[in-house]
Amino acid sequence: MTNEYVLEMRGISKAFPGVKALNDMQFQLKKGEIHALMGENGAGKSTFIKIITGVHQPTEGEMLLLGEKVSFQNPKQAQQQGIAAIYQHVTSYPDLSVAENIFMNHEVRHPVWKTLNWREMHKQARQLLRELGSSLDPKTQMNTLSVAQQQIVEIAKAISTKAKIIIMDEPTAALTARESEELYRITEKLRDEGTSIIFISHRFEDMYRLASRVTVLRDSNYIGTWDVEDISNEKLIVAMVGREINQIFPDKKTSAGETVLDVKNLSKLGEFDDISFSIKSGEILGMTGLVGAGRTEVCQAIFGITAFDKGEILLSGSSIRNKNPQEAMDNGIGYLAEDRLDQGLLVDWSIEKNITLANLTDLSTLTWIHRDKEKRQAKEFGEKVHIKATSIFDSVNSLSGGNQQKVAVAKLLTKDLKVILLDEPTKGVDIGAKAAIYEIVQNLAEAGYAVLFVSSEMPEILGMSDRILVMKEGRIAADFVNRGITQEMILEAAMGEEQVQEKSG
Amino acid sequence: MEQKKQTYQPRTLETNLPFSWKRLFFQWEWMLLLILVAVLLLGSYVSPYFLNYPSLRDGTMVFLDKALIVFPMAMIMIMRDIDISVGSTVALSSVVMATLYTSAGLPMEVAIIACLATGAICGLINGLLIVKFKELSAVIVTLGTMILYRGIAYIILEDQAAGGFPEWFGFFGWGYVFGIPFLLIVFAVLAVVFGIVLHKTTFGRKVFAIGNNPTASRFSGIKVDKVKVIVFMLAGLLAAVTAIFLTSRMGSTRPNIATMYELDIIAMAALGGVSTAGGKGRVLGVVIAVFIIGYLQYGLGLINLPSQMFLIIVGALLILSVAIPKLGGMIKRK
Amino acid sequence: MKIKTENLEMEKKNPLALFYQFRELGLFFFIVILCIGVQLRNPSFLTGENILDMATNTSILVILALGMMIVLITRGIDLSIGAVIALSGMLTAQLVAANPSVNPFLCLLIGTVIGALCGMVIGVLVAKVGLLPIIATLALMNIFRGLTFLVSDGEWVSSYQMSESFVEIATGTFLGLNHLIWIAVLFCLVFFYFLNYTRTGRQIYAVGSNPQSAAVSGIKQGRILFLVYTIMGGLSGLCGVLWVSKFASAQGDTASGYELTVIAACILGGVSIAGGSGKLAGVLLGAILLGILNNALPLLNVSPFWQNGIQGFIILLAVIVNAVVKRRVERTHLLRRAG
Amino acid sequence: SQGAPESSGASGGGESNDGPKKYAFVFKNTGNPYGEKMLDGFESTIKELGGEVILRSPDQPTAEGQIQIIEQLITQKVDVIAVAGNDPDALEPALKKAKDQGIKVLSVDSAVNAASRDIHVNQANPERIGRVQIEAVSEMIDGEGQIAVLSATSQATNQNTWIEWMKKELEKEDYKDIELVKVAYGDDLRDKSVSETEALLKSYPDLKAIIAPTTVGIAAAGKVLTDKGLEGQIALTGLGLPSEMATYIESGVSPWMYLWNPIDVGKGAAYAAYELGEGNITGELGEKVDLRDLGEVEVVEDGEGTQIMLGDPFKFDETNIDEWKDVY
Ligand SMILES: Nc1ncnc2c1ncn2[C@@H]1O[C@H](COP(=O)(O)OP(=O)(O)OP(=O)(O)O)[C@@H](O)[C@H]1O
Ligand SMILES: Nc1ncnc2c1ncn2[C@@H]1O[C@H](COP(=O)(O)OP(=O)(O)OP(=O)(O)O)[C@@H](O)[C@H]1O
Ligand SMILES: [Mg+2]
Ligand SMILES: [Mg+2]
Repeated sequence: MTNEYVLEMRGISKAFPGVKALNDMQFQLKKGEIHALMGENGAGKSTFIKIITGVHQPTEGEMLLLGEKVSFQNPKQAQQQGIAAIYQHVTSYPDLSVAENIFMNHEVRHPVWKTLNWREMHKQARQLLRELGSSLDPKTQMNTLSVAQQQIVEIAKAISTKAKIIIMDEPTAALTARESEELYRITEKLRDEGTSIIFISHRFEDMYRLASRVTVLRDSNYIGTWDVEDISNEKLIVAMVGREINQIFPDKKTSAGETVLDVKNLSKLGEFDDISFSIKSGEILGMTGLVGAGRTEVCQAIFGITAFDKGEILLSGSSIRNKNPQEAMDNGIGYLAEDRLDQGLLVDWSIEKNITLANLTDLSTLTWIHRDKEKRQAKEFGEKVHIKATSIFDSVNSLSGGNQQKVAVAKLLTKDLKVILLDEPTKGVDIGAKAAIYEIVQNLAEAGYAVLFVSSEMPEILGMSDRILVMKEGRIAADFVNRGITQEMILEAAMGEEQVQEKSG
Repeated sequence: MEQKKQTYQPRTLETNLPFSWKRLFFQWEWMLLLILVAVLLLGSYVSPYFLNYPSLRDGTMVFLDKALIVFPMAMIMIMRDIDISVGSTVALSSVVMATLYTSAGLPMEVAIIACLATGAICGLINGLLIVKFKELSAVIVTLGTMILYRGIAYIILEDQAAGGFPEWFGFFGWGYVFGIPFLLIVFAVLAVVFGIVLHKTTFGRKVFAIGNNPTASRFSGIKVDKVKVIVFMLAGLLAAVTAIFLTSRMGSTRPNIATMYELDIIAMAALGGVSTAGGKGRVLGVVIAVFIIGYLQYGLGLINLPSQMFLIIVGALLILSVAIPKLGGMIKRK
Repeated sequence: MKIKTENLEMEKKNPLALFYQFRELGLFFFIVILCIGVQLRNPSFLTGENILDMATNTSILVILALGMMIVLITRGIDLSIGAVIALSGMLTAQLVAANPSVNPFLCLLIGTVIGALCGMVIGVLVAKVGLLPIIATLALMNIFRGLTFLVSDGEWVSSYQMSESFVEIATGTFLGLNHLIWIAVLFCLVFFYFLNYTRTGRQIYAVGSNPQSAAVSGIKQGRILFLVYTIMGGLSGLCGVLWVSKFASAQGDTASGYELTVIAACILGGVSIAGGSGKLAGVLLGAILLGILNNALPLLNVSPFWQNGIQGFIILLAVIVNAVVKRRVERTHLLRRAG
Repeated sequence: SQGAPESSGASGGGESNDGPKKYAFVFKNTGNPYGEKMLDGFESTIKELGGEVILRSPDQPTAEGQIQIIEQLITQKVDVIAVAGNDPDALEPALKKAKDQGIKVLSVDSAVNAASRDIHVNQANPERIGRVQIEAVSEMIDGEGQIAVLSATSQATNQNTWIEWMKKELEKEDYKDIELVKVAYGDDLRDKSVSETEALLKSYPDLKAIIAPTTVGIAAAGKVLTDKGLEGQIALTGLGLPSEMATYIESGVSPWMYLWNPIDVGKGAAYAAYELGEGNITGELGEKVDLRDLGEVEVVEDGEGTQIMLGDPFKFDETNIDEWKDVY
């Protein structure tokens, strides 16, 4: 063939009102390669993707598909050219069925009557999902699915278009090791079938496991492209962050104090069953498990968002039952929501108002808010967590993922808490910000907080926790003290006999 | 973002905005103010009776009664809800008041308190139903109570009218204090109070937060349900206040008073810049909008324009005032 | 994720599943019970004649509810339909009065076109200019209503000015059933097909369910919104003609406030104001419930002064019962998921 | 919501004392042909008499709307206000205010209470209106059987008075076999009037006749009876517009019904208003009012107030309906 590149992007730039999101980007995608795209939050990865898929139009630069110059005015055109994408923020139709989500806008239709052929779609959908190692029923309504399950559906959607180029924007962010493995398998299968794949992730293991080449972005600038073999971890980090991060996980110098939170046989019908654990002050308790294991539900039950059926919660000895988050916070329990954008932040609001939202009573007399006090507090805590912004009045949706997460953390810190429940605090956050968040968490522990650290990423669980809980099907499958624990041991506990099922099924 | 990523090096966050003319002038309220001025000029141009103090003053008494409800309605709309039962609440509270006074022979003061209580209870019921049954939207709940409340008013008064209130009761609807209509004073006071509550207090902040993202608000420890119930109660209470003024103006009441009020009120709030999509709105804008619609109505009335023409003009005004800025934005983007 | 998905599948295999899938179960039972109650009080309720009357009087509501359903699904609302009904009804009636020979089908067509034009105005304002539907339609409600008064100049068009054939539209019967019933049935079938078996139909749900993803999956939202309001307008226009033909009189204040009844029918039927969800069967039930109320309340020979109160109470009761039943169903789901 | 000048460049210019006097007529609501005709009659007559006319009505038939209009009329310094009240008492404060400013007030068609008016122009004697409809029904069903009334809204004061008189008339010995089974309210809405009528037919299978003393109601009832092919079996009478009722009178569904000529009512109101404005009358008991071609009538008492009456309701049947149906 004349040119070795399926897709080539030359000097692509994109400016949003106020932001230069992308600047003179260069990119080449070979046929049948998996090409990793890396960079910090806000580096411009997603924007770049959206330009390829025609969601945004570039302000400068040209785009060649198989050597042909193209420009997409809308996503439809890109789809017709065989480009499919899994977007970062899951873009599903909550009210529609799985099958429909998969086939939306490229439905299977009767050749003549153009009527939708549901039977066929359900058949194909079930087929696709099975290939992805999921036995989801295509008729299930999307909003009953977990984040992970939705992610799988998204992938099925992309594959169903039989695209030549598939783009995955942080597909593993919501996945645990096991689902990630599934995803790796699929991706490689697709590659071997000749599909070219652009793979965005903040997880290094993803890249090393899959990609043959990696392109790095920083501050909306193109830094370079390397063969994965040729570049060392350190060099890559420098390329991404622009400086050395000699140590990602802070070293522990914690001295666990007396027990603060003591959860006894907590149970909720259909969600979790007989959950018991305790956290000491200054201790970081890691909690992992397969997605859907019910970790979020446990946290939310403790935080008083959902009620629980049986069991009790002891806070430094005395039994409490939080009827609502406010009570929980007054009792000294804080919760960092799993879903930043929906549950954590008011994205249209300024950093300032987000930070102070949980603490308005302390900032007001007779409910009258003292703006100066408010500003001071916002500044204080914003700086404490190193939010990367010019002023406290910047709106949260102008921040990148990592910084948004920091705002959410800062909000928690305004209350004087004893226990902090962190649900996937580093989800979709770049390496630099991760290190920062780890450090914050460590500092919290040292400051005497009792920390519950929910995560799906083995390395950080192992790197951060003093003790590790593994949840499975809403029960606690294992409780390790984090000494000489390996990923394998955790996965073993997390899946248990389920692997046998795998083989049999 | 020009600063390099130095995660560990402490960075400072700016805490005061640089002054900007843009921020000062690109505000809905200015647009509204212009419209109001235009309306006043138009009024004085078309009718010699329009632009003089007594006329403008008494003009307010014609439209301000229902306008009292616009404040809580704005709050409700900011919270992405809506209350279409307020008209019926006015009727019911008014009927209750009148019956207690005439039939039950209670003193007027007591009747008035009962009226306020009735309104508040109606609002409370709306609020409770809405938060207890989240799957029901405010629209259907208040639509149900809209029919129910008026229905109760009919059950109480059937085909009768109730009136013959004491002399002093007429003061609410017709009285002046230092030459200013009492109604106007009450409206002004309420405007200030609601302005402060909505923009300066924690309660107002919570209302906006809920309108912006209910889930996140709840996760941040805001008692969303409590706030909602309170606001709907306020709407009921203010409906009762309106009932007092309206009844006083009419000197008697019937179950069919205040029909279709809700739509006028929603229109006022919307023109005032309150977004039914939630999260946005300012009391100042709402106040100006009230006077725009009120005086437009009054002015057109003075030149005896057909009522249908008035319908059309207000409709057009509503669309234009909302559309023009959007169109402007579209052109800019082009 | 196997864990949860598997028992999700089991649920579907469960024989009761189909039963549970019908989400307006509570409403259905409520209606049944209501009918029984009314029947006990007045035996002439469930007679063939009365049922036919009920069906005839509910047909227009059903047709409008279908349109309102797709508007609500796209997160919109249309408050102007009452006014559109009046406008198209008045214009068509005036046409008929002017030349009685005009063909009834032409009348239906003209009315529909007038309505569709009104709908397009809304469509442009919502889809292109980006006004909030509630504001745009609130304003246009005023405008259309005003126009109706202007064109009619306060006069009514009366039955003696209408041709036999025109009045026949809504009074004539086919196979013993009133034309209105047939028209309503026809539209139900068309909508069922449209919503479930055409791409556009599904895109309406998609746009309402998640506009952002609709955008990235290349669905032309503007077009869908425009379409939806045009359809709603067209149906209103059609119903304007039917209305005038049914009552053999066109007034300026025809169907004022009717939009609320239509919206009530939809929401009773489980259409969510938040958009994305709504099933034809539910809406049908909602309309039927209101139809029953309008017909039954006068039959109950309760004091006319109690009618409003009872009606409001029943509507609230209906939605609450429906909600409670839904919760029950959810809970049984959980129970079985827990195994 | 404002009112409607059907014509006359009533920009409201000129002070009240100099220039032509200003006569305002406030009807119940717009878009009601009965009212429009009345306004026409009023307007043309006042014009002849050389006065300036202002015609206003709210778009909804509510007292609130009328109060607003009256306020604006006061501001315009009109000389006379004629009003067809949507509520007899609710307008009192507003009309009192008008009277305090020296404006003459008369109510037409639908009275406001004595305190708030100088005189009431009654389209016809309400007693007669009530009684004559019973007489008619009795004749149609030869003195025996069940009858029902289909009224406007339960709040419509005119209808309520007439129905009172009907009940009084029914107490007479001649009507002992006639039973008034129900008073239903169609709220002057087509759809509600229809379902109410249908309900009547079903709840009272032996129903012999329906009296509908309201234009919308009687037409709706006529439609139902026609569609169900009940002409001859169930008689319909009441008060209706000839235009609306023509079909049903010709088809015999309604052998005959009554109304007065709204144009004449408008005229009468105009003359009365003029006389008041000129100070020729004050509305005292026993005064003679010259209604020109409508003849001269005496001011009689009505409750605490006074009124003039324009004569009996006019009977429309197949003999004369044709000539009237195009008039109003
Ligand atoms: N629609 C938009 N309007 C304005 N600014 C935007 C928009 N989308 C992205 N940006 C800005 O462009 C920059 C790049 O955003 P982008 O989402 O591409 O970063 P990213 O590399 O995907 O980060 P992450 O790893 O967190 O996904 C960020 O500063 C972001 O705030
Ligand atoms: N199969 C399922 N059916 C219905 N709801 C589900 C299913 N799986 C998860 N959910 C719900 O989706 C939400 C998020 O699911 P998720 O898998 O994140 O739960 P989790 O395991 O507690 O969270 P995490 O992602 O931290 O493991 C939870 O409220 C959960 O109840
Ligand atoms: Mg991204
Ligand atoms: Mg979770």
